Amino acid sequence: MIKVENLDVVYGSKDKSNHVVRGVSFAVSRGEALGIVGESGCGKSTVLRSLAGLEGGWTGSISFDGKRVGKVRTRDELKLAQMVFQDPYGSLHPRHRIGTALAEPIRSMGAGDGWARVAEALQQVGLPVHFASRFPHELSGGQRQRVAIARALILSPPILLLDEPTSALDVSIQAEVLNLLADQREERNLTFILVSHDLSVISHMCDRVLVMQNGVFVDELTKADLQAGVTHASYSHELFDASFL
Amino acid sequence: MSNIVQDDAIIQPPAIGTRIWNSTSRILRKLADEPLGMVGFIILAILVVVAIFAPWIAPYDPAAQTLGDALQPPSLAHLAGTDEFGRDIFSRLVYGTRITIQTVLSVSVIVGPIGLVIGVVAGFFGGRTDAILMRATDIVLSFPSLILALAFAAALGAGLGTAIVAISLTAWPPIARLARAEALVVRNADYVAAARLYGASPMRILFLYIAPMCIPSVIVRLTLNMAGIILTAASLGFLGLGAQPPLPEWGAMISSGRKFMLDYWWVAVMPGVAILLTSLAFNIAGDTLRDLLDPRHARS
Amino acid sequence: MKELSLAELGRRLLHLIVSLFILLCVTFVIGRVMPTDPVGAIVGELADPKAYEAMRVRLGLDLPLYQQFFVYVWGLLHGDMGTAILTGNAVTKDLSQAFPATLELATLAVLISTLIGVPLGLAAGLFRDSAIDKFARVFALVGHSIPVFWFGIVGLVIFYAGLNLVGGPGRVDVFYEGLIEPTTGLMLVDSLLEGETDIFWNALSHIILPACILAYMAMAYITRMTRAFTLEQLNQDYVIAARAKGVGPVRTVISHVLPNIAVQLITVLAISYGNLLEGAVVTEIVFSWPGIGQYMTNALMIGDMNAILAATIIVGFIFMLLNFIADIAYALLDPRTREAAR
Amino acid sequence: MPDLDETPVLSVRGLNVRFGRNSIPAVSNVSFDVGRERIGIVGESGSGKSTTGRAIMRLLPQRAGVTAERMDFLGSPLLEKTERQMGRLRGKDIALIMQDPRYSLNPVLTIGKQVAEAAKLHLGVGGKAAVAHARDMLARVRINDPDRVLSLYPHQISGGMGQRVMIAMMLLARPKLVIADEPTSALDVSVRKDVLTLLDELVRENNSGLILISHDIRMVAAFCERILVMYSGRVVETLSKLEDAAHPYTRGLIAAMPDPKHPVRRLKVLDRKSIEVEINP
Amino acid sequence: ETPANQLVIATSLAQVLSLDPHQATEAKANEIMANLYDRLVSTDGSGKISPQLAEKWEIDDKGITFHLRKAEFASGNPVTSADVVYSITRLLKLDQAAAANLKRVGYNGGNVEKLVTAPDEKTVRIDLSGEVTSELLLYRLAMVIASVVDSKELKSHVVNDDWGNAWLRTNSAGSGPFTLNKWTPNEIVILDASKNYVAGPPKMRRVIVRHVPESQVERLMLERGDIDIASALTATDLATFTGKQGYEIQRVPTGGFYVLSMNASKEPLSNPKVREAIAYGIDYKGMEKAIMGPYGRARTVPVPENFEFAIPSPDWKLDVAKAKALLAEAGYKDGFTVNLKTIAQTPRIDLATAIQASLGQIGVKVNIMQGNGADIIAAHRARDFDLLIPQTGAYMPNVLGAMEQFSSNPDNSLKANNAGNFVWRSGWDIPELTAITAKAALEPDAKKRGALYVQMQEMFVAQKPAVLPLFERYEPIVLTSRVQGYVGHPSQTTRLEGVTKTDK
Ligand SMILES: Nc1ncnc2c1ncn2[C@@H]1O[C@H](COP(=O)(O)OP(=O)(O)OP(=O)(O)O)[C@@H](O)[C@H]1O
Ligand SMILES: Nc1ncnc2c1ncn2[C@@H]1O[C@H](COP(=O)(O)OP(=O)(O)OP(=O)(O)O)[C@@H](O)[C@H]1O
Ligand SMILES: [Mg+2]
Ligand SMILES: [Mg+2]
Repeated sequence: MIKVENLDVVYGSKDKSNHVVRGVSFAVSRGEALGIVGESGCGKSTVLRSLAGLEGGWTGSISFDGKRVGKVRTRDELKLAQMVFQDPYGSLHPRHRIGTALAEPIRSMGAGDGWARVAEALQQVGLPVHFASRFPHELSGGQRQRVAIARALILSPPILLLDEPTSALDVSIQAEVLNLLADQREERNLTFILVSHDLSVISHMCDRVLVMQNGVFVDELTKADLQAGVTHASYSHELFDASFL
Repeated sequence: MSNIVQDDAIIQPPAIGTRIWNSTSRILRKLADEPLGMVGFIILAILVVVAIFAPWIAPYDPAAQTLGDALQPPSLAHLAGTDEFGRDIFSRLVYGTRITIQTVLSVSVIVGPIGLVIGVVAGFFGGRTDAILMRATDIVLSFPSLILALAFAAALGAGLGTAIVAISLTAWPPIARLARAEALVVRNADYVAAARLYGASPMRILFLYIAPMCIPSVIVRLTLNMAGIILTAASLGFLGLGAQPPLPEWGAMISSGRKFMLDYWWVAVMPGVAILLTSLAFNIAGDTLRDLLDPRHARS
Repeated sequence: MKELSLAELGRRLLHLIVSLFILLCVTFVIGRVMPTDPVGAIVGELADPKAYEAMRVRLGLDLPLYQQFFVYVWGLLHGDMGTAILTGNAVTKDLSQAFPATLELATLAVLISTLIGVPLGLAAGLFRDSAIDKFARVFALVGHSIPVFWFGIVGLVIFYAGLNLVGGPGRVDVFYEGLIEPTTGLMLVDSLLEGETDIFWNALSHIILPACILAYMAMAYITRMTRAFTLEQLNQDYVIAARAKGVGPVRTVISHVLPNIAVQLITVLAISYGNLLEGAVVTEIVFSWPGIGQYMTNALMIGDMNAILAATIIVGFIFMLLNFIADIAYALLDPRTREAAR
Repeated sequence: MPDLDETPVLSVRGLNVRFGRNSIPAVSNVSFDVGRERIGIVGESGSGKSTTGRAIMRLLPQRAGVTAERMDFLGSPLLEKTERQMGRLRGKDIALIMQDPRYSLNPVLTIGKQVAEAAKLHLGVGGKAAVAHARDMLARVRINDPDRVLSLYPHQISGGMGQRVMIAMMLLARPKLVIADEPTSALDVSVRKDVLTLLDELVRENNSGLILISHDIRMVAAFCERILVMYSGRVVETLSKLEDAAHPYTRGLIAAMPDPKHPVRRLKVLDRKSIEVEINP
Repeated sequence: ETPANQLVIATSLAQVLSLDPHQATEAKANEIMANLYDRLVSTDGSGKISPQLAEKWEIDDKGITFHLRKAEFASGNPVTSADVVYSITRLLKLDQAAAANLKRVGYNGGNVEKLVTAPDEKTVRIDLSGEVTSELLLYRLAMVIASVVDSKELKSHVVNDDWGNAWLRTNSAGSGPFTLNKWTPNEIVILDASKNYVAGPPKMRRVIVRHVPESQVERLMLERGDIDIASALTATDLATFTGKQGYEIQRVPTGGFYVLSMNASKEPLSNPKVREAIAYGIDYKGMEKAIMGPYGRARTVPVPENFEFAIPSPDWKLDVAKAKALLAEAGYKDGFTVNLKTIAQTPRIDLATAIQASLGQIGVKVNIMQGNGADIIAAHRARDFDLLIPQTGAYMPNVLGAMEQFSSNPDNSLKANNAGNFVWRSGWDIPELTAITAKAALEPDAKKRGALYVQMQEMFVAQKPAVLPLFERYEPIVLTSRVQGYVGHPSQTTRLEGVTKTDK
């Protein structure tokens, strides 16, 4: 479903360049959930943003569903992959009502005014329909993250890119959101890439985990590895240790 | 929370009227906690009322000269005295509110959108667009503003209209900078990234996502600017380049009244007090609005 | 916040120069299309058309606009800003007299407003909603709301005519005029250099009122900004950490908050200073202060383009330079951007 | 000089905190004692953990109404102290370590200045001696090159190092009570453990009391002898072992955390209705 | 307190653009230059010609022969007839506004060398041009424009054939009682006593003329004793010094007028009926009382009332009914709208406001456009106005001196572009009046001339002037009683050599 080869991202100009992602390659098959862990600043988000098309400066190749996509995406390419961001407070426009936020993707794609789909979308993520007339600040973090997920799903993308979708949330609410994501994945046969620094979340959600350090993948762990606590690199060992103290 | 409410109500965006009503009443409620701010808004409200009903409030024609009655001190017949042409100063002050409000509103209506659009476009598109627009802004900003206004008044001929254009010409850069700063923050917000992801066009993002976020601070800034506009207009009036006689522009009134300051204090003091009160009211109102609307200044 | 490297410095310098050039073009065009009549101003009301035309040619006003511009820029590059119609002097010479007068006034004003405004703003921020805060707020707002010319006249009536506390208009009493050789052009400095203490005190008594009035105007802005910055900082975690460490509230403000807002304050002060340099026009008129504001206004009145252009360029340049310096100070003072400069 | 006295360092009874005039209390009726031990406070976001910590330090804004039947530090009531007396206490006898070193260190002062300031304030030493103390303390928190670090600015050091500096600064005067408000949640997973062990070690060495505030119930359980579980301003349960958890809220919290060693298909979700019923029958 | 040996004068120097006597014509500049330079002859307060550099002169029907007295320039050079010839030549060759007064009577750059000669070192001969009588020529030679400059000194400052103009604008080279120490435009003029003055250095070591544009400020300075003489005070400020202990008011007549110029080259002001209606639509008395005060006296004939041969003002006064009737007759029953341009200066801006109000009553709507001097003068020169308020001055104390500029317009065509001519600017075509004026200038017989003068004035009124005089102009000044010997001169050429001051 997703194939990435030799992805390189460099920030900054010649004199002060910052090589953030260094030639990573990976593939994700349809319906699979891939996790990426790593310490802060190692380039996880950058990989995800490059996949989504939010980053302009990458080199290498990215293909969705066998088709190569470029740096500037067409509407059809955008429909293939949507993203959910880390901060539920920042990912909804503070002056758009929830209904508007959910209708916007459809309007932006030029597919009608979108209001018809709002109720359904809200129900799918377990929110009451009357929330459509609320503003984001009238919602809790978890509820916002649900809206963000609903918004990402409203265009029915086969791929969902999740950048630490729960790290700003409480454990209890995190559980709700993780359950919701798992349900949606099952229902729609979604392909996930989930980025997090929390190994326990990753191992709960993912079939396979890539461990990232300084812009490269240093380890790859399967679900079984995680359960057994098996690691193949010293860095992932350290990470594993620290996560479950 | 996860239980799904079966709600088949048809979802409609709420009417614009309700929205405006809601936010105004919210602001009004907050205002109640700010006595000083309340005073500012009340003064402004009075000013607007006076401007609208000027013909009913003013006891005399503001331009009617009675040379025999020149320079009478305040009395029951002339609440604020008369000027050197025997005109009733109170009536002139009352009519002057119209000029003041007209000036302030015209400048704001010109400057607000221009500043907003320039700032937002610069902030959002960044790169070369930003560099060019900001260079222009810097240059206008580094112009001595009163001098530019003077030059402009000299070029177009003195008059209220010229004064408005001249003030507008130098009043937009701070707004543009503010809007840009705001836009720079907003454009990096996740909801803008999300909008790009679902294919919103740059124009859509600019006007539906970024501009609305910049409007409150622009409004606050405009309100604060209004005091400055009044003072600049008064300075132009003082230099004889603002509203032309017999228009009862306050600055011009001071300007001609200052010739009598030592012996007939009311001729210059009355309009001075009017300007002071009005610009004070605008300043207080702007300050309060900022406290209310701008999260950075809000009480934690 | 941008980091400051040599390349960045160069880039900004380039920007400065480009901005100046555009400023020059814009001023030039505005000045030349302005329908004031410098020729009429020189030859006088009754001159006949031939004399009028001859003067027009002599001033080079018969050339096409772009040629006039080239002539001007050419001169400028050679340090020649032309001759002022009003005075017949080289504009540079006039400015070298007018500018120090404004500089002296503005500098004193900015000093006064900083010395009062910053502490007042800090106190207002620290004791939010207290009496001192309310006082500072009203005090500052009033300063922002008074028409300066009105204030100036009232000030003269009270302090000069009424109380006889200060000197009148002008830089010194008239009969001291012309006794001091302008070395720096700053009357206070020059009189001391020549050991004329009488004149020094006289000059001080003359400058103090306009300086205080300008300072009050500027203080309004400085106080409000200082207060806003302080409040912003007081919400920061490091302030709570300092308090938790046992640092008292006043010391927190002085040794923790102040260094943090210093960089922002510098920008504010630079802006205020710039505004004072250019914005003293009306004050200068009220106080017969022979500064650049008055020079420009007079030049404007008769359409003396060389003088207007030069003064605008100088003021614009100073303004941009101040911003530039503030930017650099910003970068140098803030440790987060400093090391890149080394 | 370790204090071997066994009276509780801090004793709190019926602590209430309210923000604003008529809002619901952020902390209500919280009581607990801290001895020379480590106790943890856990709970979801907004449950009043930080507010409790700051109420003890008396660092809440003036508008906050803090009342308590008793809030005694080493036997003397904290609420009765003047601001000046509190100033002397803070940092010397009670210390607060905050969540994110990036924000809680003053960005424009060098590390040396900030740590030395604590020495000046509480050890009554000046200038050079204060710097020397600061250097020693940095070495104690296992910073390799204290001399260099003294002259660095906060943005020049990593988060883990910053948190160690914070600990050094706060523990320099050997306070009797340390309140650590989420000391590791801003840090990278890999350095969390180091910082926590360091903190633990120093607290033990000084024989002080530690209040560890966190939302990570497992981490708190691993470190603390007792755990207070807070829910909407109230302490719902005090535990010494996770396994003893009886309250549905506590159990819900534990169950909501994914555990790779015991994978489940769906995570348990808090049932807030029944918790509300449990709390206000 | 001002020192006893310095005279401090406060005034408005805003219009002073040059201190070259052969260039500047502005009143304030004249006042200064009159003290830097001597002329061949001067006028006294009553208007009589009196000697200055020429101790005596002989008039014949071809011209005048002047005999110079012994005098030195400030530089120490002796004053010779060559200097006089050089000065008049320079005036005409430089051909600035100042030259207009001689050019009008037939002297110009082309004929000056022929007409002005120096038979010997101490004698100057000026031949008549044929367009002027010798008596009137003497008056013109008494003007500041005919100042004698130090040709030796000046020649060393010539650049680009400018006759030393660039230098002389800001310096002095004369034989007057003072020399120019410093002039900063719009700020200050400092004069120093000249050691070489023929009557010995004057008592005042320095004369300081200070630019104080704000009348109230000036008044404060006067009250505080920071200045000795205040001019350009407003009427109200002046009034406070009337009868006040320690101050003296001098009301110096100028022979000039505040004028309402109407643009007769355009509808509807080209219609004499309309102009007459306007003349009936102005409240002269009310304005005199409320605005002009000591600055002016209502007068609608361009000759001061006290001059010989002056006729009384016509019956123009505020008469709304009559004015409306006149307008209706002219076909403007419902009135019309015009603009009124004026310098933003007291009292002219106040005049404008009052005129606006009273014309409003007769149905003429007036929009005031105020501007700076350069703007307004440019509009005036370009005939780009409907109404405009200029002011005039008189160069000699007789009808011709006051009236000539109101009654002479040789060629009214737009093509003539005679922007230096006051009447031309209003587009008022008056061939007969121009002819009589020229005739009067050449009439040697005093009686006949007087008759012509009366005829000129009557014709002026009959033609419903487009340059309507409103008020005779006075220059009131206030002096502290410490100042002795200051006598204001009607053509603003007051000499300060005799001024002394008491100690306090
Ligand atoms: N727009 C940008 N310009 C320059 N550098 C950037 C930019 N965005 C990110 N970086 C740098 O790229 C590196 C990787 O950033 P990235 O956001 O991908 O990290 P991450 O692994 O997602 O970290 P975290 O866990 O903190 O989110 C960091 O060093 C960051 O400073
Ligand atoms: N300064 C304040 N003004 C008003 N309300 C406040 C203030 N500080 C905290 N609160 C409120 O008090 C309650 C408890 O807040 P507190 O910060 O103690 O929660 P917490 O348990 O520390 O949460 P977190 O895990 O998010 O840090 C919350 O409802 C919060 O909104
Ligand atoms: Mg990230
Ligand atoms: Mg907290």
